[in-house]
Amino acid sequence: MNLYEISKEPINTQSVIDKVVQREAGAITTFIGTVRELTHGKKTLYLVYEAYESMAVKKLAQIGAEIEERWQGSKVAITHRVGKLDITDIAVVIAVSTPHRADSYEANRYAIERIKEIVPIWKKEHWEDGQEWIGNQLETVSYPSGQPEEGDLDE
Amino acid sequence: MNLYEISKEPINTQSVIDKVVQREAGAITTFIGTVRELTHGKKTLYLVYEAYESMAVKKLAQIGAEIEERWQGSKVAITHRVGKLDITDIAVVIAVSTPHRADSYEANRYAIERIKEIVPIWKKEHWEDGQEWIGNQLETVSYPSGQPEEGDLDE
Amino acid sequence: MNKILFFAHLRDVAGSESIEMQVDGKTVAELKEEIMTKFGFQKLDTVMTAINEEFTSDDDIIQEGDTIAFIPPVSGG
Amino acid sequence: MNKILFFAHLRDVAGSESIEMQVDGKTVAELKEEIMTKFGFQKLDTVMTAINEEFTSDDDIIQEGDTIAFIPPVSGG
Repeated sequence: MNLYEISKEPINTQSVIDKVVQREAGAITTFIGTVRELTHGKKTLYLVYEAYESMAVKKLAQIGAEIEERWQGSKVAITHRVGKLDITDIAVVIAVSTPHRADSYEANRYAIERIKEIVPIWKKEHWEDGQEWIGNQLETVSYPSGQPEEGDLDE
Repeated sequence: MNLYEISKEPINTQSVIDKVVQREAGAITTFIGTVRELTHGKKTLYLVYEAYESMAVKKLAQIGAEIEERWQGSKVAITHRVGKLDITDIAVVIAVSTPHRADSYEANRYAIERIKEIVPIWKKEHWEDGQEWIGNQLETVSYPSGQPEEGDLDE
Repeated sequence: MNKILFFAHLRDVAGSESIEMQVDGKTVAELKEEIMTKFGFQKLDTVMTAINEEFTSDDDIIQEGDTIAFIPPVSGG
Repeated sequence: MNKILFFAHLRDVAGSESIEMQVDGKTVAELKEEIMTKFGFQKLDTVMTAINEEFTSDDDIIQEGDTIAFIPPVSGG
């Protein structure tokens, strides 16, 4: 069973949840990232996600390891989709189980923020009047050290 | 489709999630409360949940309305199980969709805290050496006004 | 007539899920007092009450036909 | 020999997913410079690099056989 996956097929949320079930856990949180129709009032037709797959899987595993170290007794599974996604399709599912519920929310939130920092996956937005890789042209993010640092959050 | 349910049968997580899918949402969080084997080092054999069903459904709906007022564009569905539950069985599933992810985590967390305040559901723990309704004997919580107040959280 | 509902440990002590009593005109506090005596509940300080599925306060007056529920501290979730 | 990978808009501009080049002994910064000239990338300030699937810094030296990836700001999730 692979806890960290990049998937070309639609993600089955339940199968991600099943990976983190444990007798010691009282709480499982999931985050399901879906394709939203409107961003800043602009209508998205569909998205395409691309990944540096082998590295992305490693980085997802690193995030899981960070969580399991920081939140004791936690268990993590993450699957990220690649390819063409329509509105309401699932881009990512993060499941985290912990003994107590507060940890479960915090750890899950940490995972999505870290994905947006260090996992080599890109999305291309397709609108009626064009298309663009997100995260490049705006160039609001810069990495002078050549790599992301603690606190480089894409909010 | 009932967004707020008390269920005598095992909860299908996916069916709760399906109720909150919306084109305007970019994030869906779920909280799945499961029966944990150990609480304060004591081994639970199983739990029994009992509800004042008609009122519990109303109070779940109230929580949903509170969330939809406070977090714009959110949609909520909650199912709580009653009856006998074994270790790792699901007691409650809360699904919340929102346009943006931060709201989705916060609103979901709010829901579980409110459930623990105002929804008439009780659990009876069964151990090897006895059984007890939780929330009564300890009497650490008291409601002088006859009803829960803002901030009466069962952490 | 009024219906009075018990849950969780109160149900165990009362030995019944519900009883019928004529209590209209009484306050919730008065009913609590009466119920404590009748069933030997030790303490109802931590117990909430609902009239017709809505939380109520001790000085609310019970009407004919109301259903009153005694609600111990909840432990769902 | 070394393999160099491009992603997202860099792939579009380069017109290729990957190229083979002999760049061992060079620093990542030197490779960046060379690649910018070769492919006409306007700016690589915001682009991270990875050697063998691990983030690296501009002054790291490339070894024979290393795979180097140019990684634009990510936008997964």
